Amino acid sequence: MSVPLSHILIVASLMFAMGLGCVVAWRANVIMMLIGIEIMLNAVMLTFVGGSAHWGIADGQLFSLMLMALTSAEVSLALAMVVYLHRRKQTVNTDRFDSMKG
Amino acid sequence: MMLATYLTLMLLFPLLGGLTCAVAGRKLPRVLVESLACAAVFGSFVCALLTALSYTAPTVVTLADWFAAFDLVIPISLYLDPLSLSLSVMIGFVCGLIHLYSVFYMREDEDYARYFALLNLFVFAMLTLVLAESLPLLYLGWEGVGFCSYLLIGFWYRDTNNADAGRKAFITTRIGDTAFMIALAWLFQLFGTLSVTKLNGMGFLMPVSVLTLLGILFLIAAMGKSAQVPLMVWLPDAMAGPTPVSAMIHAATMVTAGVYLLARMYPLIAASQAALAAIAVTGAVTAFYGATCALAQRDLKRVLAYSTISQIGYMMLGVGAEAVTAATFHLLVHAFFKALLFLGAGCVIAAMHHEQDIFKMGGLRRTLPLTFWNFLAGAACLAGLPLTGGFFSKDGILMAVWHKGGALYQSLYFLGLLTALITAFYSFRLVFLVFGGGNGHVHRTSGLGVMQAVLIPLAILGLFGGVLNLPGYMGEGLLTRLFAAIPGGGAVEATHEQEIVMQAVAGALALAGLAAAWLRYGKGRAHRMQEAQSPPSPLISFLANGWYFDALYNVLFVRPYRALAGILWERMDEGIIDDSLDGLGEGIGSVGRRLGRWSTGRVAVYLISFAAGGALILGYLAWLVL
Amino acid sequence: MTLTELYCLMPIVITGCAALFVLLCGPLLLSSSLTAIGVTASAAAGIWAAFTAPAPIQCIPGLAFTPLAQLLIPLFSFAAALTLLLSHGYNERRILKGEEYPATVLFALFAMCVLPCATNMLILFLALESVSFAFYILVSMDLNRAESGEAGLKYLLMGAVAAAFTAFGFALIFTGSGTLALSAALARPENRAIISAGWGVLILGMAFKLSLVPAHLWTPDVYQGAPSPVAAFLSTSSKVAAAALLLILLGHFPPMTELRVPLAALSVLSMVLGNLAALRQTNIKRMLAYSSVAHMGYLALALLTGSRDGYAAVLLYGAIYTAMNLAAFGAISSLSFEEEREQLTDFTGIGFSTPVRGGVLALAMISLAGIPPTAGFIGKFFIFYSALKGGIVPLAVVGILSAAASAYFYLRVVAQLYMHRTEAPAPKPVGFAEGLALCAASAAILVIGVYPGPLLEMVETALR
Amino acid sequence: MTSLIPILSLLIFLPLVGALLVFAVRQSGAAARLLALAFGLAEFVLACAPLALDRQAAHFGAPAGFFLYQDHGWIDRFGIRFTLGMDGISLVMVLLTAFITIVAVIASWNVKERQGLYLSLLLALQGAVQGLFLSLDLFLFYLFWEAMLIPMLFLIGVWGTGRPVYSTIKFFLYTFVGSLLMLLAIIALYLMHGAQTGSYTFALPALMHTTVPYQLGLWLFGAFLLSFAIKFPLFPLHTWQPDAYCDAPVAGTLMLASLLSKTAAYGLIRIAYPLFPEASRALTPLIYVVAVIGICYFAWVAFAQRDMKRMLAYSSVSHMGFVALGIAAWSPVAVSGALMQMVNHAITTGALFVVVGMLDERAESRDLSDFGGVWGKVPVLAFFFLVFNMASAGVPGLNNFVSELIVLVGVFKVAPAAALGAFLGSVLTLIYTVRLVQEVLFGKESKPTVLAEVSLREGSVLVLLAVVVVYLGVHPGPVLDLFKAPLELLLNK
Repeated sequence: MSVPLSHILIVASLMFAMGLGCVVAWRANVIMMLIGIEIMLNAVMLTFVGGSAHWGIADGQLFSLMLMALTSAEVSLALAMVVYLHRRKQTVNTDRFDSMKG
Repeated sequence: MMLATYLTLMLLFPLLGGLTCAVAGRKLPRVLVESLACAAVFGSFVCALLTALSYTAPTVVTLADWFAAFDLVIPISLYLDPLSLSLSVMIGFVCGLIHLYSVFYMREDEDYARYFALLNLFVFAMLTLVLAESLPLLYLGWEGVGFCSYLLIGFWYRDTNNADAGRKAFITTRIGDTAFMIALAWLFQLFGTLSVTKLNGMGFLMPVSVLTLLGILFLIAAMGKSAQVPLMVWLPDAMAGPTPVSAMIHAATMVTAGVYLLARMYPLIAASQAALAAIAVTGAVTAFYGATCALAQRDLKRVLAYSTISQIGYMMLGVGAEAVTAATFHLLVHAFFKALLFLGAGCVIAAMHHEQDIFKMGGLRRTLPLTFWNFLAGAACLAGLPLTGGFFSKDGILMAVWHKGGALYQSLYFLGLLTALITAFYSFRLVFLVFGGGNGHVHRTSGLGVMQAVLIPLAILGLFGGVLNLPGYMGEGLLTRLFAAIPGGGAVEATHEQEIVMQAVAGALALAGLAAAWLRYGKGRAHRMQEAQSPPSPLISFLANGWYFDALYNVLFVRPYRALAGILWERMDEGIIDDSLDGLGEGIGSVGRRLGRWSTGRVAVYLISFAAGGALILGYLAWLVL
Repeated sequence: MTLTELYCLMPIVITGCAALFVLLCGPLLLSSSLTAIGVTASAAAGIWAAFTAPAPIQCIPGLAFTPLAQLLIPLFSFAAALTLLLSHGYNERRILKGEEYPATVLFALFAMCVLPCATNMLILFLALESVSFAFYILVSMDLNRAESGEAGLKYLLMGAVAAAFTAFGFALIFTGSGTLALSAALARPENRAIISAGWGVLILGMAFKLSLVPAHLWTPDVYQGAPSPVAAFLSTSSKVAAAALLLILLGHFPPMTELRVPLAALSVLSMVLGNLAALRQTNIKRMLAYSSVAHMGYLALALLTGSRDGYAAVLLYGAIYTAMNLAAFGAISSLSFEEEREQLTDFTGIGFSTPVRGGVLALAMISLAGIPPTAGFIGKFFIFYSALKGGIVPLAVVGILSAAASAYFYLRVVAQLYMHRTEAPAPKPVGFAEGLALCAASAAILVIGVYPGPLLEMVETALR
Repeated sequence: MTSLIPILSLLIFLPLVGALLVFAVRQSGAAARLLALAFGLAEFVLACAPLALDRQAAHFGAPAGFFLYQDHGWIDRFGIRFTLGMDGISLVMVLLTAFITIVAVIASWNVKERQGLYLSLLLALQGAVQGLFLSLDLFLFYLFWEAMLIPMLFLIGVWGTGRPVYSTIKFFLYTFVGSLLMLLAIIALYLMHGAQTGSYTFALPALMHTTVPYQLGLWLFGAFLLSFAIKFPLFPLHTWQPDAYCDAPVAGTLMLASLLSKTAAYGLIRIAYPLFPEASRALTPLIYVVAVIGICYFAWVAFAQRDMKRMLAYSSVSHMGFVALGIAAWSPVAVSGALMQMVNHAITTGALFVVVGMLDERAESRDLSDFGGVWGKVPVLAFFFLVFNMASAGVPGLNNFVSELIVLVGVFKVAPAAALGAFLGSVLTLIYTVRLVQEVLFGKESKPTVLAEVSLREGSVLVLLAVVVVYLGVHPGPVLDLFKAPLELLLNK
């Protein structure tokens, strides 16, 4: 074990936070938000893999694989929706999608 | 056993009569209602006589249970003693006559059923009051007469003034009634019973201060019912009712209930000299007040009303001077002659087509001779002309006051004498103004026959009522002998010389009053009639308006009460309480709306909130763990 | 695979197969038969599960037919069946054609059936995310309304972030404990910091699912945008599923002391803010959304006790809430025609012009307000009973006061239905399917309200 | 015999079944009316049945004093049982409820809109109220306590006048806030009792043996008190009441004023005071104060009213002050006075609301200035109006006097100052009463409108009420006797 678990966790946490920051900050573009979410999920996978390595079992890696599948499904659905909404409103700025409030 | 039956019937007759009239009266023919009502009262009177015949000693008769809650047991029980017996006989008699009188007095009124129903119910309530042995039952009668009086004063309800007068009477007397109720609750707390006979025997158990307070509570009750200062304002207004009602309720019977109550509870409160003094002072002051006011009245009935106030003041004075017998004596005689005066006034008013201003009358001596002579008899009694019933009864009281001694009672005695003088003066002022003078012209004489006939027995009783209780030097008093058994009922121990001197003084004063009245209103009649056209002098207004007590109470109580009611409602109830709660609701609602605005519709805001929540939770956990 | 195992797996198999069948053969069949298939499959799965004894399933790792599943699968099936029945008429009126709708509902149900059977975190997570996934699609299904798509996007973005949080939570817990299996791992006390952090992140992810404040803001938008039957399904089953997930985790691993405060904060904020924000809502679907925030706050209150009573209360309340919200949204959906009927003023006089649908809505409102003799009262009673028994008195008082305030907005709906003199034109009559669904939901509300004994027993069994 | 026929359950379920049947025939007003009346009468007959029973007989398993008793399992998980019991107090309340409901049904004869539904709700309300008076299980009590609100909510909201929605929601929210806190208190008590004895039960007799720490007892009693005080209502928690009374339809007002306020008083007597003897003693001064303020203040405010119903609303709560006063004194005399006052208040105030409803129906106004000289127009109606008003003013010989006297005598013994305040209130009461009487009955006939005299139906209601008013004023003994045994048991705890 060359990299200690704590380092992995710190990196993952930072990644997670950065991803979240991206999602929160880049509200003008849905695509960027999706990328932010990807980063967050990558941080999660990193944690799983790190955990797997730490304990010497494959469970975490399995989880990561599943997460990948999940992510791709999510992104495909999100993109489909973005296309649909772009057609309706000619924009990908999430702040413009505020017809419901209160 | 017979006694119980008589007593029951005595109460039941007028009750049933009243109920029948109330429920079915409008469906029954007029004659039937009238005869039913009269029969009921006369039946009651007969029962009273029978009771009197079979009476031997004070008896308690328990008829039934009213209610019982644990130790608070209230039976329907009656107490027959000389006091209640003499009063119930008087009530039966006077009320019977007045019923008869009413038949003719009210014969043009459509609402005869209501009238007689109330009249009968009144008799029932009055008899209950007088005969009750348990205080709540007495209170039932007490409130019952008040209620009937309320409706009868406002009998001609279409005129708001009449209704107002009824309302005033009801509310003012209720103030006194409340004192009665307080006394009642307190008595139960102190003695654990509300039986009059038991209470009267238990006074010694309590310190004098308690008895004083109790006495004052009863005095306040009496003030309301008997129109004593300061609760007297309702009685003059109560004249708005039909005249027979005034005669029956506001002269002969109900208004004397206060005196009766004090006489009834006398053994309990007699131990407190302070309470007695309070009663005496109230009585004397009221007597003086009523007499002065009567001087300046222009309304025939209001003169009589103020004179009633004044005369009841005498009775109170009598009770306060430990002379229950004398007070009762005056009560009885007063009932006769005051009823007589009112009924006479009723004849006048009926004849004058409801004109009541004495300055617009005159000469009725010739047109209504029978009324005149009877009225004169009444006035003589009221004025206390020597040898009339009123003379003896009033004198008995004054003598007792004098005899009681002490600076207080002696000054009260002189106040009483002064009042006697004024009384004689205003009595004959009335006679001279109404019956004196030349042009006697009346509107109606038909139907007056029976009405006038009714006056005769009353006049006889008034004039010769003195035999009921002749002063010691003329022989023994009947009442004194009867009352000897009950506390406070004994004769005043005065020598015959003292009696004669005092009666001479009183007689002289009465005659002086008569003379003064003759000078001013007999000889000077024309001049007075002239004067009456111009606005009255301040003193006359002051007296005519009853010392402006009405205005004073209006400023002190009535208007603030009205105004505060509005303020309490709109500012307090709808304002402070309700609006603050509405405001609370409103505030919560607007907070809610603001919270709703958090949901801006922009997903970024949602994410930021989410992330912030996450940061807080993680921050907290970090702080906790690290 | 033994026969018993297959037997235990049957509910999952049935729903899964039905979903696939509908999706594949959908174009060939009428929409009514699709609904029929869907309802039959759901009912079959539910009934099957109800009469199956709990047993482990060896052949598939991470799955077991737990007592919890015995309670929750019938509940989810009930909700799904009712949703399908409600959607039948609704979709016809709104011209939402296609087999993908019933298929997605069935997929969601499939995932829900898996969730209570999960014995490790992976399956748990996958089931939960599958449920969400189905709902992303269902919410944005109505192409006629712009709001539907918008709601879908919002839900998806929020949901994805929340999923990342949940996953991160699982990842941290896994890293801290070294196994994904629930029974073995979670009890390990070492690496407390990591596990705590994991729980913190996980709780936040679950807060999103349960729409607890401050992760609640999506709720009104999504409820408003989603087709009403979907909102009914979403507001009930997905919440119960999330609550069940927490239950499973907490059941194996009593909440650590450090979680109490965050959970309490979430609970109290949700109860108060949810109820307050609903007070002045004029859109009934948004109002119900805020109300659901508050109700999830009550749930969190019961969870917070960490006692069996509390967990039982959570399950009972979940079941009751399912019935109530199905009735409420069901009535709204059955009253929606060309336009979604969602403004409060749209309901004026409806109670008299359409007695059944109006009555169901009123009943749902009364039940949501927690007034006896409806189920809502029993639920609220149990929640506050467990809270008091758990000793969290201040929160219970705050909760009960906010519940009192909540009566205002529920009654406003009732007042709108019955107490305004203007007579509404009678809406078109309702189809058999929707009528059946409404009746079933209201019957459940009333029966549980008057005789909750059997349900209470089932809840007790489920926790054994 | 008692065990063969479950009278107590029948008392609750008969009206509920009636409600369902009336609901079923709601399309036909006449059928609904007759059916509702039939059920009302049947309920009354059923309520009279226990009068014939031997009330000394001890029932197996029943707490002392209860001569009818029923106990069935219900929600075993919490030890909640369907326990009903009847002693003298509940018997009187049940009779009262049955009687008032009959009056309410007859008074609703002319309801124009959705009469069937209206009557159905009335019967449902009756069922709930009966349940409340009979339940010996605290949970059951609470269930009925809240269930009552639903029919009432609709009665005011749908058939009300003025601002019905505002009023009904105000009424509901007020009572609901109090109720929910009471629910917490009930649960707390239940848990405490369970922890102490190991038997978790809501049974009232068992819970009375719970040892409650003083401080906690204050809180719990406070919650009960708040709930009951709102429904009572006591000053200053009353502002829902004038609005609700005023805007409710006649029968609604009748049920509210005559029965629902009694449920609160009943709760205090049956539950709150016996459960928390120490706490209740500690808070008694507070109750004295609010009761006395209530009696005087409401009487005073009533004087300022122009709307007859609003005036009666204030009058009603002013009179309820006597009930509160009597309960606060917690002595046998005072409490039996309070119970008697509950009965009398129900009859008198109910009767007044009925009469005012009749006037309203005729003149289509409740404003005092629209009335005057009614005596000349409709003497029969006027007569009853007068009688009921006088009863309310406490004229002896009519019912209210008896109970007010008992209360005052009882309270004076314990707390003279409080009684003195209440005496003052009796003057204020008369002031607004005679004002009402005068402005309506007396004076010039203000409007030339011809008012119809009472019909046979109306007359029968009025006579019925008047007979009770007089009977209870003259011979209240039988009713008072019924209170005696239960009160001895309650107060000797």
